[in-house]
Amino acid sequence: MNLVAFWIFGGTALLALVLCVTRRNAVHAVLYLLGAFLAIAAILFGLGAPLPAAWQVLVYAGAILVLFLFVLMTLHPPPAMKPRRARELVLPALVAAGNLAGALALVLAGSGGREGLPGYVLPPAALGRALFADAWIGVEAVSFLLLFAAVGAFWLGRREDPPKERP
Amino acid sequence: MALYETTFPWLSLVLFLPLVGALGSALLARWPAACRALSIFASLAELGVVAWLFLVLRAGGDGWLLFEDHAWIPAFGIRYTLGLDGLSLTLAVLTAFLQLVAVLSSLGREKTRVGLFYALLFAMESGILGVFFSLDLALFYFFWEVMLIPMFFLIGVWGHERRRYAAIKFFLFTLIGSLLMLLAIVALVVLHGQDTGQYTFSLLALRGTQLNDGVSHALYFAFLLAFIIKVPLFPLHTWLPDAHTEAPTAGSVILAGLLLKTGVYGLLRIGLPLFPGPAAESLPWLAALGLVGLFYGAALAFAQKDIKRLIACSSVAHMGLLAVGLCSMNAAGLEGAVLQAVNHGITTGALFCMIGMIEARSGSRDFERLGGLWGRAPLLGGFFLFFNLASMGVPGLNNFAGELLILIGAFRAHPLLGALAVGGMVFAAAYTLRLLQGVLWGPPRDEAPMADLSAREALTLLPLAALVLLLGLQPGWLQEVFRQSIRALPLALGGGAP
Amino acid sequence: MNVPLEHALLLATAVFGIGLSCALIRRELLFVLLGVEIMLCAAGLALVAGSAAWRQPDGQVFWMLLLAIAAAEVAVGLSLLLHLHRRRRTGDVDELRSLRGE
Amino acid sequence: MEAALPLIPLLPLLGSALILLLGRRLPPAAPGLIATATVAASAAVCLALFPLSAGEGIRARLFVWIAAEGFAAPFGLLFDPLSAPMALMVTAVSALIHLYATGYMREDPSRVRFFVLFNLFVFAMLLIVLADNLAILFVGWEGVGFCSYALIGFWYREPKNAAAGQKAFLVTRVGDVFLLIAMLWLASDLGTLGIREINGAAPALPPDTATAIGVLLLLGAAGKSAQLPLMTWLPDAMAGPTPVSALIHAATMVTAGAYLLCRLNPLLLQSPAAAAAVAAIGALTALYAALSALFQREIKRVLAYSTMSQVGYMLLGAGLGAVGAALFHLIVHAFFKALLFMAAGCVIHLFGGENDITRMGGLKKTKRALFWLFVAGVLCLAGAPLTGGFFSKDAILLAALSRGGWFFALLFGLGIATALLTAVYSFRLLYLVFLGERRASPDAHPHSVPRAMTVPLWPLAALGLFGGLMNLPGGGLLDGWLLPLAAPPEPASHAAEWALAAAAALMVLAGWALAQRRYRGAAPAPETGAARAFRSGLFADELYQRALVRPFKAFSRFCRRVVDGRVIDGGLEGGARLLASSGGWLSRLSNGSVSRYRLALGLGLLGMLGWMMVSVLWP
Repeated sequence: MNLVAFWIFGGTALLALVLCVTRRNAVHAVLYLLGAFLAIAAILFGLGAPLPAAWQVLVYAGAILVLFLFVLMTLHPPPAMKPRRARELVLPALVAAGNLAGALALVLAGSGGREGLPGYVLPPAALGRALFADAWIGVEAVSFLLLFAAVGAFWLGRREDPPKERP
Repeated sequence: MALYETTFPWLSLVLFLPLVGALGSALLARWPAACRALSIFASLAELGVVAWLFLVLRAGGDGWLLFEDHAWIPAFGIRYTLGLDGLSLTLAVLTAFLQLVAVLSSLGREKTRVGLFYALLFAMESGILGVFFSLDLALFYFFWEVMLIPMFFLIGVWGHERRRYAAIKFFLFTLIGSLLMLLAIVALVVLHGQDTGQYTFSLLALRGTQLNDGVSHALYFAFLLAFIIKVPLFPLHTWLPDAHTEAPTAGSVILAGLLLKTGVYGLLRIGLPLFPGPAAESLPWLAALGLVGLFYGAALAFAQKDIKRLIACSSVAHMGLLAVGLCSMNAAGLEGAVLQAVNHGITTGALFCMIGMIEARSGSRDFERLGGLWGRAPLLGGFFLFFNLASMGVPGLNNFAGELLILIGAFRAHPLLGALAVGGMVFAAAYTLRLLQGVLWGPPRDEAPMADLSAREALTLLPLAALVLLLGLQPGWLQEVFRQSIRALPLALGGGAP
Repeated sequence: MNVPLEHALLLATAVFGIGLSCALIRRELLFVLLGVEIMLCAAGLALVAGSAAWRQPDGQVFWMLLLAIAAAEVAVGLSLLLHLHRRRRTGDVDELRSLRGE
Repeated sequence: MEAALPLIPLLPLLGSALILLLGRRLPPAAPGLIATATVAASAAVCLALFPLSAGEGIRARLFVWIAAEGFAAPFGLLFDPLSAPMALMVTAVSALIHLYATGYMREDPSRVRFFVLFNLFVFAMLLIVLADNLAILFVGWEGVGFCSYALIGFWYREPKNAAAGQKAFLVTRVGDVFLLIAMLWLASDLGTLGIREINGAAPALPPDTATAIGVLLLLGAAGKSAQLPLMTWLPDAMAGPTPVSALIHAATMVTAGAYLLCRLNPLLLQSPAAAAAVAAIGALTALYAALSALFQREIKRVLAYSTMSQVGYMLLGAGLGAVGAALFHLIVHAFFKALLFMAAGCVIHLFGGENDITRMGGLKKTKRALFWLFVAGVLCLAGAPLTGGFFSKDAILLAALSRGGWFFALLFGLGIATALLTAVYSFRLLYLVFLGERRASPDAHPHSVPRAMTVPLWPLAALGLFGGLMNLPGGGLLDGWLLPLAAPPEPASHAAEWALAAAAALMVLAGWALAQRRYRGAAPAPETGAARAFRSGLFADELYQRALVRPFKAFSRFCRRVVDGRVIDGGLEGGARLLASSGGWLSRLSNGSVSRYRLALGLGLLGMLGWMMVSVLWP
């Protein structure tokens, strides 16, 4: 995947993300994000990670964003979007910009000069072996994490009827 | 090395016997009567053992009378080393004796949690004995801290109105001092280790460390501060009146009788020998602080409204004089100081017992509500007068013997120091007479008949009175016990003209 | 695809920047979650780029773990959003002041 | 026989212990009898051992009391020509006063406590007299101080009495401090406290040390003998029962100071300056006290100031080195002053507790015997010719006269003036109490005085009147007796002796005439300003109160409230409060707003990136 294709997908992803972040309407934001994820999936594929790309589409786009939409739909009155006063924007924006600039500077400064590497593709089988042979500890740990998350989500999300109104 | 090559760990027995008492009374908490009986029995047993040791070993010898040494934490070179010489033997007997007095004086007067009360008392006794016996700095520090905790609870739980404030103040004062000391101990050990390659906490080994001037001064100051707070010397004394006034009777007896002496013992055993150079330089300052404490304590005592607080402030004055004796650095002064340590323990301990009795009868410790006690309880009044005379330094009673030796030592060290210290006698008389006037003489507040001394109270006071008279007329037999061990301490003993 | 590492990292950083600004600026809990999601995705991208650059499978292994973490995070995040919404009728983060204390 | 020496002090101690232990269970009169018996026995032993005390005297050493390296204080007794007569006098007079006290205290409920303390006092006094080293002397010194405190404040229910006792104890303790400093100095310089060793080694002392020690001894003696400047406690000490005043504040304790200076006379004479100071203080106190006595209203206060004045004479004698004369006056004074005090006790008893002599009078008609006893005492006090008082005072004045030099002439002048004043105030006492018409309110007064109170007066009167035989001028018995210890008085020319005798007699007559004209039946004149000044001893008491006592009380309150309260405790609590408030400032940072937490996260990230940039870009 040559450079041009990479930046095409990259550009679209960035554009989608910018639009997602600035939306007033939550559903539009999620949809833009969906677009961005798909572009990133393509890039992943380009970088020689076919299985992750597939999972990106399946899980990130398919499961997570769908979940977002699902939750959004259940909130009867859609969450009202109060405009943020400009004055409050200044400090967070500064901090975000600062981080962005810092990271970019670091990346640019630390260039290793490895241009044009020959394509490296990791077949899914190799990935599977690496995952379950070498890094099995990570998988177990993550599985615990998922279990706890499930319990947490279930506990937080359950419907108390009637919902107690607290000040 | 020990004089008696007994393999039987006498010192450990004496050290941990009180803990048995503590455990027993804690377990018997639900049966106060049994608890009290056990406490009396345990303190008697302890006193018996220590007294027997005293009689056997009092002939003394120049080495350690008893010595025990086992590895404790080899990694850091900490050993479980206990040593007994004349000095610690004398103080150990005082500890055991005052423990019995404290137990006897609080029978039936502990308001709550009888079992815990006696358990704490015994734990503290074991802590104090640990301080007197241990020759390993880590062990010394361990017992130095263990000693505080029971006293903190004794004041905090069984105290009077401002007990929390007093307990916390007492604890913080001593803790800050001892933390500094811990720092100094560790520094000393490390420096010694680097110097000689052998990391050990043993006091005897550490005495030889070569330190450059600045460091040895700093370390000496840290040790000194910890001990001065305990003695207490002038600026660092404000915890004493509060702690004494708010502590229950038993607490005050042990606090006045023993805890103050651990400061003096620390100076004698550890502070001065470890850093002879800086110690010699600091002596004039210590003597000055002692003198200021003598007059300041007396002035403070004179203005008190609470009789217990008056006696607490008088302890500041007495310990000031004791510090002067300590700083005279000659045989007479040092022997006087140690003798005075024992005398003060007995006299002030007795006075605190009596204050407890007076408070139990009249319900108050305030001058305005006391008076004319002599008419209503002549026997109680008689003992109170007797012990106050002793504390005032009337010759023929015990404090005078100590004070005379201290004054001789001080005069020999520096005539002006001796002359000023003698001046303290007038102020001692001033506040003691005010106390007598307030409590004994004058018209009785109310004509309600007041119970005179009960058999148990008389039993507590009689041995104290006997000791006061015995030490007053014949202090020699006690001086012999610790004379050799004082001479053996590597202090810069200035002799002065005989 | 011989994309130099720097380019990939550059992209990842850009995505991360956008995600961070969204998390910091937007008021609604939803958008905070989205911001976090984007940041995680950027991290994943960098991991895979690294794996490609050093020809090691580890990057992608971590990517898989990262995926699971993201999923767990979203699950809890959204249930929080639901919970918040039910209780306070608003998704606004600044409403949550009950921890203030005084 | 020699072994009986310790019996002398121990007998009264035994009596005191006996009464203390058995007191309550004995019949009412028993404590008094036991006390009197023990003291009488001690007197008997004293008498028996008297011949042995000639020359070097006998010593008894019981046990070592306190000892340290280079210092030893053995419990030793010394019975030599100086201490023997003194001991005999103390025990004899005490026995008589004890007898008097049995009568005086018959109705008092706390008799037991009285006689315990009374015997303890005699024990302590005998320790002072018989001590062979200063340490034991100091034990007696403080013991006497305590007993006087307890006995002055005997009727403790009256706060005034307890305060008087307290004052006595404190002022004498100030004196004791100086004595103790002198002792320490001697211990460190001469290495011993033995009296004989000190007197022997005295020449070895450097002159200024000798002077300093001399002055310290003077101040120590002044405290106990109520001389200037430590004299304010004696008049108030009259708050105690009369036997106490008679024994302690007439015969024994107050003379202890003079005895000390006689005992250490060789040391004192080492520095002429110190000796002169002693003499000067003695003379000045004599004059001051005589003047004050002249204007006192209460009978016992007159006698108190009179004692102060007579002890002044003794100090004058000691200062001049005339130990014989001083001791002679001391012994004779003890006799007639004890007599006067006890007689005063009877008078107060007869007037129903009335103390003020301006409201007495006319007692001669009803109590003739008591009148003649009182006359005997007054004659001795005034120094009428041929009485004991005359010879003893004359001996001291002779020593002063024969010393020569303007300074001692001045002292002699003071002595003569005091002699005149003494005569005046003693006859004033006689006229106001016994002669003239009865000014007391006529309501019923007890008409009789218990026999036990009058019996002891007779021997004392005899001893007082004929005491002169002990030491007739020009080689009297006592001077010879004291030869080994003290230098004999310089043999003055007979002409000077006779002239002095005549002058003294003249003073007495003049005094009598003055008193007769002034106080014979005349109504008491309103008190003039000067009279009031002298009555309160030139406001010495108020001066001390304002100059010393009040500032000390203020200083101690200051210490308690300010130094302890604010400075030290304040400082510490201030530190604690500072810590607490700074903690508060930190807690305001986390105020629960989510957005602030997010921002903090961002800042944290920024910080890390910044640090990484720095380490990467500028290594």
